[in-house]
This record gives sequence, structure tokens and C-alpha cells, in this order.
Amino acid sequence: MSELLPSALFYAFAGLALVFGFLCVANPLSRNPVTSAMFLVLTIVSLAGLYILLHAFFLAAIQILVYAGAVMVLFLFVIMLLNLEEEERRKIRGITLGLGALSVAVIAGILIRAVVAARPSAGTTPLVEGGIRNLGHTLFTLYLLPFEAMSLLLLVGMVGVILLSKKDLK
Amino acid sequence: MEPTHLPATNFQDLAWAILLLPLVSALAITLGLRRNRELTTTLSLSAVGIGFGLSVWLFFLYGVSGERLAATPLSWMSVGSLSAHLGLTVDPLSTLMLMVVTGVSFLVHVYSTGYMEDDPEYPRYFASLGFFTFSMLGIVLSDNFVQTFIFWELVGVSSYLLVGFWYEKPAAADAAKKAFLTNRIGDFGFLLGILIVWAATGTVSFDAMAAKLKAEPGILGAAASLAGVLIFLGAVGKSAQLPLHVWLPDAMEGPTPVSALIHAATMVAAGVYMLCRVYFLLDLPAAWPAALSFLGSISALDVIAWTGALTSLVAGVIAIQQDDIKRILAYSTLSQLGYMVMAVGCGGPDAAMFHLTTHACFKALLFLGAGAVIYACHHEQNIWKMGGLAKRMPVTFWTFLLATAALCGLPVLSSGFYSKDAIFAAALASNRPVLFGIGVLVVGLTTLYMSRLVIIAFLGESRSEAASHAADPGRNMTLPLLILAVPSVSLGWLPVGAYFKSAIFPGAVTHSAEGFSDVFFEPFNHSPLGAFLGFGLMAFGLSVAFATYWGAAMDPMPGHLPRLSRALRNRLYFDEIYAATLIPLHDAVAALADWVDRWIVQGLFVRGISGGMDLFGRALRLVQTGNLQTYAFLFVAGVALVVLLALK
Amino acid sequence: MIVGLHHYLVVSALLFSLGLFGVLARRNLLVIYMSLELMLNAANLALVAFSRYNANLKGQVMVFFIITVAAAEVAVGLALIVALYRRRGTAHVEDLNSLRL
Amino acid sequence: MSTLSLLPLLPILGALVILLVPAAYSAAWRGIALGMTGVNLLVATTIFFTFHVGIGGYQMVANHAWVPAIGLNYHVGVDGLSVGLLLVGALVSFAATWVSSEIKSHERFFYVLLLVISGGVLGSLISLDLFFLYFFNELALVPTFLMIGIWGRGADRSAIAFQITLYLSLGALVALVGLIGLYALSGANTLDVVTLAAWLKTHPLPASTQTVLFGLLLFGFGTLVGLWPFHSWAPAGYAAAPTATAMMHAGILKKVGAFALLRAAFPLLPEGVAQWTRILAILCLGNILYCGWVAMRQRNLNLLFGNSSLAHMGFVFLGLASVSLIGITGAVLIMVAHALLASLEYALSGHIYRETGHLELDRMGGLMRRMPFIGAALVAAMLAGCGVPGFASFAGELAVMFGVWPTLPAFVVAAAFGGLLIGGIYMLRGIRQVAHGPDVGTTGGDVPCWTGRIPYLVLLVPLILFGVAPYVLVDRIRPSAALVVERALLKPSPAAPAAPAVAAAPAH
Repeated sequence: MSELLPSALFYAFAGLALVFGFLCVANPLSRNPVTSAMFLVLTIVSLAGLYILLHAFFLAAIQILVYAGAVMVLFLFVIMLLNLEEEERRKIRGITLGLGALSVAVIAGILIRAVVAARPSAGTTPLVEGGIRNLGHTLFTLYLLPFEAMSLLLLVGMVGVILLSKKDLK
Repeated sequence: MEPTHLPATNFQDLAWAILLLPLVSALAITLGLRRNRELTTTLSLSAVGIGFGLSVWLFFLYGVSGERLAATPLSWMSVGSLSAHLGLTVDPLSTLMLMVVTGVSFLVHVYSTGYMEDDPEYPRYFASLGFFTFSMLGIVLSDNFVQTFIFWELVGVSSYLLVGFWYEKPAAADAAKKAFLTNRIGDFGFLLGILIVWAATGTVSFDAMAAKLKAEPGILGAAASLAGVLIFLGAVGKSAQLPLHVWLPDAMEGPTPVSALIHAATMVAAGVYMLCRVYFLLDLPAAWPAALSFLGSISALDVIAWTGALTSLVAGVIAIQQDDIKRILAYSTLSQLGYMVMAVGCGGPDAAMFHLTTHACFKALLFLGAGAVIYACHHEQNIWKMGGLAKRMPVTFWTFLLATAALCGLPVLSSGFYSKDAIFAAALASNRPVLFGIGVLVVGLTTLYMSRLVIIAFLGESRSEAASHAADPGRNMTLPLLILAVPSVSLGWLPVGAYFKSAIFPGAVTHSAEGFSDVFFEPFNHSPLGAFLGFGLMAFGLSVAFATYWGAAMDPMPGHLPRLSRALRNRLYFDEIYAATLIPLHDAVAALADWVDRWIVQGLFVRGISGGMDLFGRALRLVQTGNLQTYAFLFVAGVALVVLLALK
Repeated sequence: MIVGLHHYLVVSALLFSLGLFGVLARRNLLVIYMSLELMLNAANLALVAFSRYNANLKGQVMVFFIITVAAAEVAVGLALIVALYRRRGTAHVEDLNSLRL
Repeated sequence: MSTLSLLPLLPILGALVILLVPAAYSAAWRGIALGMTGVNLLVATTIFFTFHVGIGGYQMVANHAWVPAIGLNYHVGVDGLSVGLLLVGALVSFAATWVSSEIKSHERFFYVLLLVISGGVLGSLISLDLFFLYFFNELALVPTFLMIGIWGRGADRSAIAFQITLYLSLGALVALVGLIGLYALSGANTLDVVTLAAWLKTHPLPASTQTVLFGLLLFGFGTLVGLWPFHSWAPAGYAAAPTATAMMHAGILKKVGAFALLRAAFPLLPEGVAQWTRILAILCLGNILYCGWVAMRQRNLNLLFGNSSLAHMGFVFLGLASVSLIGITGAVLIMVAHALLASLEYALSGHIYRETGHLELDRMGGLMRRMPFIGAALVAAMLAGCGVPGFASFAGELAVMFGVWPTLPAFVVAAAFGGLLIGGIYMLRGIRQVAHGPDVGTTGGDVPCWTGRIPYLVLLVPLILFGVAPYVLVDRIRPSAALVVERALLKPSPAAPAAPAVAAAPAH
């Protein structure tokens, strides 16, 4: 019986993620970027849920903390800064939309077919504790160099942002 | 392989000397002595004079004795099975023709010194005349087809230069162009004939070909008659036979001595001479390739005979209504050439050669006489503006009269009578009565138009100011007239038959007197029908001429038969027919090719490609819309496509 | 039906396609940017699923790095958008066609 | 360094020297150019007369490895096919340099380009390595573009310059593909004609590849010569080109394409020859008849000459298509004759253009009165153009007709019609329009003095000499032509033994 619960939860979270993802991207009701931002946050949260199901507890926390918290806030901040109103209704270019959807569908079909064809082992392999200790241990032993590189990357990012947002940028 | 040097024995030197002297004089004149007239005259006159002397000597050396001298050839080009060389054959046929050509040419040279005296381009005239004599002698002495073809075209070129001598006169320039192009049509057929014969026998030299033909008569197979007719086409072009005769009357635009030399005696006779030279090729049984099998029984000789007869008839009829003295003589030449070709066709090359020789003399005399008349009447050529010249120009009149008698075939007193009779005998011998009839009829026509000319131009009163002051031209113009009068009258009295039988055509049946004794009345007992009928028609023609034209101020014929005379004056519309059909048709084809070239090849093909490139470039540009999403979409579509292809 | 690896992969593929469609369809620059983030998350999901079912932590470490990079990228991206907006006065994709030839 | 290599070296050296000579001594430019081409002429004449007649193979061979890795070596030699062309190439270059005194702007640059063309042409004629043959040919292509563009005639000359250059480089490209294919597929790792021939004799290429390669070479080099469908660049190009360029291009550069076919395509790809000769024969009918008709309609003298030279090229191709000893010898003979003829024609039209200011046939007339020497030379050239005996072009055409007759009689009938009749018509109409007729008051005068006549005599006299005595050329061409035929027909051609052809002399 205990098996039942996780798969039910999986479907719930997966369903939510997909629905919110769809609403974020192509919200039939309102074209307002804020709504899509909100739905993106919800998608991220439901993904965090999935992470938990996959025993990646630390990542789920990071996901919520960094992604939902920091990144999305930044998004909202920028949306507010640019006080974008409703996207005015330009004529919808039916053809390009259709073609766009078609090609995306083709790629989705390909990926899914590949996944289904691969038939990975459905069985539940032994759990790997995804908690902080293991992750932290691997990070600071095996992947120390990339870890430090990350800090450098963030630094470069900050310098870039400051430069870009200078007032007198021609 | 160094070219073989000039042959050692002096007789061959003679042949080479005769051939090359006129060329040397022509080159010397053009290159160096343009200004110096005396030197030009002496040089060209001596060149042809010596040539004539040597020819006479060779005639007695080789002609009478019947031997053959084949000068060692000077190689021209030999590759694979084509070995073309410049070789000379000195045999009775060629020595006879040599004498005719050099003789008449020499007299015309003498005559020209007077006639062309006041022409600024005097040296160029004599250079061209020399070049013509060289080319003509090349044909006479040639011993293979390639050499004949080369000199065939060179003769065409020299006739082009001479007819177009006064190139500033549009009529002369057009006449020259017309002459050359019509000759070219003939040469086109001639070349194809040579190719057929060369391909079949593997050689181009006459003797080798004759030997091969004798050894294996069927060697030409189905193409025998076709080759014969094609080679005859060459003669048609050069001797102005029916379909290609239109250039000769127009060629009268050239100076009169030129007409005398080229368009009466020598060049037009080249066709007949060539036919006699390759006679062994022509009298093969009829054999047509599959495509032309409907011509089954007709042999090459039939075609030749009929073309000759028709030409002589048509030319004779047209001549009646011509008013220009030189045009009348031109059509008369056409008619006489028709006789010679008919003679060859009727299996009588000897008759043809005999008539060729006599015709060369009296026709040259007629033309030179006409030249004298024109010279005296200040370049007036219309006979209706002359008249009463007999009294004022006695020498010209009497020599002209003798030549006319020879042309019409006055019995006994003229050479023409004997040569024409030989032709009639040939026609009868090869049982072609219709041709014989035409031949005899043409005698009547000839007498009619010649006596018309004599009556209007010489007898009666002078109809124009210039004619009333006419007088005999200077000595160097009248002397050739007198000299030419002698053979015109006496040539028939020589035992020509014997000469032909023994020397030129051993096999052929000859149609003229053998021995000295029975020469005078030979024609009457040899072929009585021809002689008497001929004489009868001649008398008839004479009487008709006198009846209609004696004392007439104007040509009465248009009055009586308006439509016929207008047709004859327009030369039976041959020129108009050609100008309406062949020439525009060919120009239309050219226009089509030009249109295709301009629009299809250059337009569609070249500009099409460059235009296509341009369009393709423009189309590609549309893709760069600058819209990020189209790029993204294209990118995704690309990825989708690639992955799809990779996975499939 | 026991939830296996391919379930997660299917979800991730769908999410990825949604994100892609968002990039193609939407015309607001920011929304495009968000859809981009969505695609990134789809990738993260797949990686985590792999690390879960292949019993090693490589996947998770990878996700960890991706999130950091994503953060940096968002920062720089948004700065760019702001600068662009200030220059062009619009964030609408179709107006930014200075690349048109 | 055999004397042979002097031929391309001297002009190019001369070009470099001219570049260095300062503008102060501008007269020296022409002097150097004339000097170099003059010396070249002497060298070519000595080569022509010291050439051992009757031997088929290559003489005066010099072979230096250049890039052994890819089998590229500077291998030069002369054989029967190229000795005549070398002589006329040097002649044409000399005459063209002499005539280019008409150039008034940037003479230095003009002379440099002219010498580069001359060097290029002579270089490609002597090189036995197909790479060098191609390289030298391309070397001669670029200057043509510049010369037409800068010193050309007519308003749309730059457009025509582009057209002619793009057209020719496209053709050259196709030929290059063929050559590279030959290099790669044969596996002989060399483009040297001699080794390639030996190699292909032992490891022949499969028939299909030979056919494809031959097709590429045929249409590639065919475009350079003006084979029928790809001919439209020639008349327009020559009409717009300055005199010297038209002389060099129509005269000798065009022959290099046909020569390259004889060097590369015919001996090395016998299967290809078998497949393509029928099509080639049909195409060259297009040249002879079609271009003849087009020539009949032209109202500009240079366009008339351009199309007539295409018709002559038709005869060359017909000779090649027959793959017979007489045919190919005739083809080479026409190439030599036509080189002289075409350059003479363009020299004369250049003079007329310079004196009267235009080349419109309708506005010309009575030139003979105003320019006796030029008029006479023009009449001679145009008569030679329509195949009058006494000129070398007649000997060539006769040989081609005799050579082609046994195999393709119908084509000879058409060719004879085209050559004799159509040729006769447009040439005589040309003479009637230009030289004869009353003087229509054209301006300009005759060539001032004897020195002015030299370029025309330098071309006219050899044209007559080779016409009067073609055996001088034919005996040199015949053995090499026999070799080509033997290789092209897969079996030793019965017509002429490859051994020294002493026996071929008649009645010795």
C-alpha cells in the first residue's frame, strides 16, 4: 500500500506542474506577464515536490529557495520596473503559431518515443540518500573545482549586471 | 620530307613556266610596280606571250604526237589516304586548251593596253588579269581533283576581282558578289562529288582513278551517277548552265576585255574542259543510291545533255530581246556553252572540245569587237543608240561580221559550221533526236539575234551623236580583231577529227573530218541532215531578221508580242524568282537563328541563369525578417528535421 | 502503475516542449525568458530522475550547478532586457527587428 | 631549362620589368613589350624549324619535380600538335603588341596585362602537366576581364566584361572538375600527361567514369572555345574588347581550349571518346550552321567576325569528332590558320574602328578608296574567312572534310554547305558593305607608312605561306595526330603507322 501513495503523489505533482507550465506559457485568459510569472512559480514549486519524491530533498529546498524565491522575485521586480501592461492583441499570426506548435509537437513526440522505446528498468532500485550530507560530501570532494568555478561565474554575472544597468549606456 | 624540287627535264620546266609566269608577273605588279605603267604592260604581256609561245611548242611536241608528259608533282598536303599534290599533265587535251587560253589571253592583254589606257587602276587590272590566267592554266594543267578544285575557286576569285574591278560602281560590286556566290553553289556540289569519288577509289588523281575504274568498273557502286551529277554541278556553276546561269549576264559589268577573256573564251569553258577531262567518270551506267532510286534509268550523261540543250534554248530565246550589246553576246555565250555541254552529254567530248576551241576564237572576237564599238561610242552599250557603224568602223565591222558568220555556222566559210555539225553528228549518233532538234532550232535563234545586232548596230543610219563620230580604235585594239578573225574562219578546215581520234579520246567515236582531202564538204556527207537543216534554219533566221529589223527605228517586237517580249527582256524572271524564293528563304532561316541566338541562347540561357541567381538571392533575403521568433522557429524546425532524419 | 524513470522523463519532455512552445509563441520578451527557465527546469527534472534511478549523485550535482548558472543567467538576461527596454521603449519582440536586411 | 620554357618566361619577365620602369620613361614600356614578344617570335620560329619532322612523341622535354607529394612537376615539351600553335601564338602576340599603340590611357598597365596573356597562352601550349596547362590558361583569363572593362569599347562593356569572365570561369570550373576527377579516380597520383597515359593504358578507368570525365572536359574546354550552346560570350566579348585583347583572345587563347581537349581528353579517355563523338558532331553543326546564319544577320563588323570565328571552331570540333588521322590533322591545321585569320580580322577592324570611329556596316562603304592597304588586307582576310584556296584555312577545312567524310558523310554535307555557302554569303556581303561601293564619306585614312603595315603583314604572309604549302605544317602535325588517334580509338589506327611517316610522302 505504501507504494500507492508515492505514485499518486507523483501524478498529482506532475499534473500540476504540466498544467501550471501550460498556463504560464499560453494563458488563454490574460496576457499579463505577471500571471505567467506566478504560474511559473507554481510550476517550480510542484517540481520541488517531484524532487522530494525522488529523494532529492536538498535540491527541492534549493529549488524553492533559489529559484522560486530569488529568480522569480527578480522577474517580478523587472516586470514591475518596466510596468508592462497587458500585451496588446497584435494580430495572431495563425500560420506561425500553428507551425511553431507543430514543430514543438514533433520534438515532444520524438523525445517521448525515444523514452518509451528505451524502456528503462521500471523497478525501484535502492534509494540513494539525497540529503545534504551526501550531496555536500560529493560536492566538496569530487566536484570541488566546478564548485569554485561557480562562485567565479556568479561574480562575473554580478559585474555584468552592474555594467549593463549603468545609466549612461549609450 | 622536303618538297620535291622542280623537275629536271626541260619539257616539264616548260609546263611549270607556262603556269607560273603569269603569277610571277601578277605578284610583281601588285607588290612593286604599282606606279610604273610601261613595266606593268611589258611584264604582263611578255609573261602571257612567252606562255603562248611555249604552249604552241608543247602542242606540236605533245599534242600532235599524242604522248603524255606527267611532270613530277610538287607535294601540297599528304596525310593518311589523302595525298593532294600539284601535278601537271601535258597531253593533247591540255595542250589544245593551253593554246586556246594563252592565245586568247595574250590577245586580250594586247587589246586591254588600248582599252584600259585611261583607267587610273591600270596596274591592278593587269595584275588581276595575270592572276586569272595563272588560275585558269592551273585548271588546264591539273592532274588531280584537289588541284582542280583549288584552281576552280581561284578562278572564281579572280573573276570576282575582275568583274568587281570598278568596285565603286554598286552594280559592278553586286554583280561580282553574285558571280562568286553562284559559282560557290556549283563548287559546293563539285566538292561533294570529289568526296564521293575519293572515298570510293581512295585517290584523287585522274590517271589512278581511270586505271582503278578500268580495272573494276563497279567501284563507284550506287553513287556513280550521283557523283557524276555532282561533279557536273561544279561545271554548271562555272560554265553558267541553266539553274546557275544568272550570274553571267550581270558579269558584263566588268571591263569588256574581261568579258571577252573570262566570260566568253576561257573561264566559262573550264567547266566543259573539266567534263572532258573526267569523261571516264561520267559515262558510267546509271546507278543511283537507294534514296534517289526513282531516277533509275537516267544516267549522268542524260542529265548533262538535257541541261545543256535547255540552257542553249532558253539563252537563245532571251538573247532576241536584249538591247545591251554585251548582254546579247553574254546570252549567246550561254547558248553556245549549252551546245558544248550537250555535246559532252551526247557522248561527244571531242565535238565539245572542237566547238570550245572555235567558240573561244570567234566569241572573243565578238566581244573585242563590241568593246571597240563601245569604246568608239563613248561607253554606249545600247544597240539602239548605235547604227551606221559599218561605214565608220570598217575593220571592226568586217571582223565582227566574220565572227557572226562563224557563230551562226555559215557553211564552209566559218569554223562554227564544222564544230556545230560535229555536235549535231554526236547528238544523232547517240540517238537523241529531240536534242538534235533543239540544237538545230537554236541555230535559227542564233542567226536571228546576231543578225538583229549587226543590222541595228552596224547597218542603217547612226541613231545617236556619238555613233555618228565613231571610228576604228587604235592599232593595238584592231590588231587582235584581225588576228582572231583568221582562226574563226579557217579552224574548221583543219583535220580536227584525226587529232581528236588519235590523241584525246582514242576510244570515242569522233564526229569530224579525218583527212585533209575531204575536209571541206565533210559535214555534208558525214551528217547531211544536220548540215542542211542547219543551213536552212540559218537562212530562215537571216531573212526574218532582215524583214523585221531593216531600217527599224525602234524594236518592233514589243508591239507585236508585248507579253513575250517583256518576259524576255526580264530574262524570264529567273532573277526575280530566285530573289523571291531562295534568297529570302535563306535570310529567313538566318533571321530565325539570329532571333533564337538573341532571345533563347543569350536571353533565356545566359540571362536566365544570372536572373535565376538574382531571384534566388532575393528569396533568401526574405527569410531574414529580423524577427527573433522566426529565427527561433527556424532553429527549432531545423532541429526537429535533423533529429527526425537521424532517428528514422 | 509503479512510477518508473520513463514517467519522469515523459513529464520532463512535455515540460520542455511547453517551454519551447512558449519561446516560439509568446511575443513578450520576459515571458519568453520565463519559458526558457521552464525548459531549464524540465532538464533539471530529468537529471534528478536519472540520479534517483541510477543510484548516483551525479545528476543532482549537475542540477545544483545548473541552478546556479540559471540564476546568473537570469540576472544578466534581465539586465539586458532592462537596458533594451530603456533603449527601445518596448519589450515586444516584433519591434526589435533591427536585424532585418 | 630548355629553350621551350623561354616562351612563357620572357613575356612574364617583360611584364615585371615594365612594372618597375618609372612613368618618366613611358615610351620604354612599348619598347620592352615589343622586344620581349619579338624575341619570343624568334624563339618560336627556331623551335618550329628545328622541330624534327616525322616523330610523334614530345621533343625538347624538360622535367623538374615541383611538388612530388601530389605528383606535380614542371614538365614541358612540344609535339606536332603544339609546334604550329606556338609559332602562331608568338606571331599573334607580336602583332597584338604592335597594334596596341592605340591605347592612350594607363599604357603601362595594358602592356603588362598583354604580356601576361601572351605568357599564359604560350605556357599552357608547352606544358605537359595538365595542372600547368590549366594554370597558364587561367592566367590568361583574368587580364581579359580587366582589359575589356577598362579599355573596352561601347557603353555596356563592363557588363560584357563580367559576362565573358563569369562564363569562361564557369567553363574553366567544369573543366577543372574533370581534371581533378581524372587525377583522383585514375589513382595515378599525377596530372602529367605522359605518365598518366602510360598508367591509364595499364589500369584503364571504367567506361562510365571515362564518359563522365570526358563530358566534363568536353563541355568545360568547349565553353572556352565556344562550342555551340556555350558560345554567346564570344561575339559580344570580342566586340567590346580593345583590339589587342580581341586578337589575343580570338586568335590564340581560344585554341588552347581545343588543344587541351587534344592533350587531355582524347588520348586519355578512349571510352569517353566513343560515347561523345556523335554528340560533339551534332553540336559542332550548331557552330557551323547556326553561328553562320547568325553571322549573316550581324550589322556590326566585329560581331560578324566573332560569329564567323565560331563557325571556324565548328570545323575544328568536326575534325576532332571524326577521330580520324586526316580529321584531327585538319582540325589542328585550322586552329593554326584561324589563329592568324581571326587576329588579322580583329587587327583590321581595330584600325577601322580607330579611323572611322564606328563599326556599323550600314554606315560604311567604299573603304577601298580611302584605305587601299587596309581595304586590300580586309578583302584578303574575309576571302580567307570563307575558305578561298591559297590561304591556310582552306587547306584545314579541306582536310577536315576529307577526314570526316568516310565516317560522317551527312555532317560533311552540312559543314560544306555552312563553310562554303553561308561563309561565302556573310563574308562577301561584308566586303560589299565595307570595302566596295561608293565612298560614303567615312573619315580616317590608311596605315601611315610601312612600319604601320608590319602587324598586318606578319599575320597575312604566314596565312598565305601555310595556304600555299600546308605540307610544312601537316608533316609536323601528322605523327602526333596519329598517336592521338591511336590512343583515342583504343586500337592502333590502321590509317597511319605510328612509325616515322616517311612512306606517306607521295610518289617518292
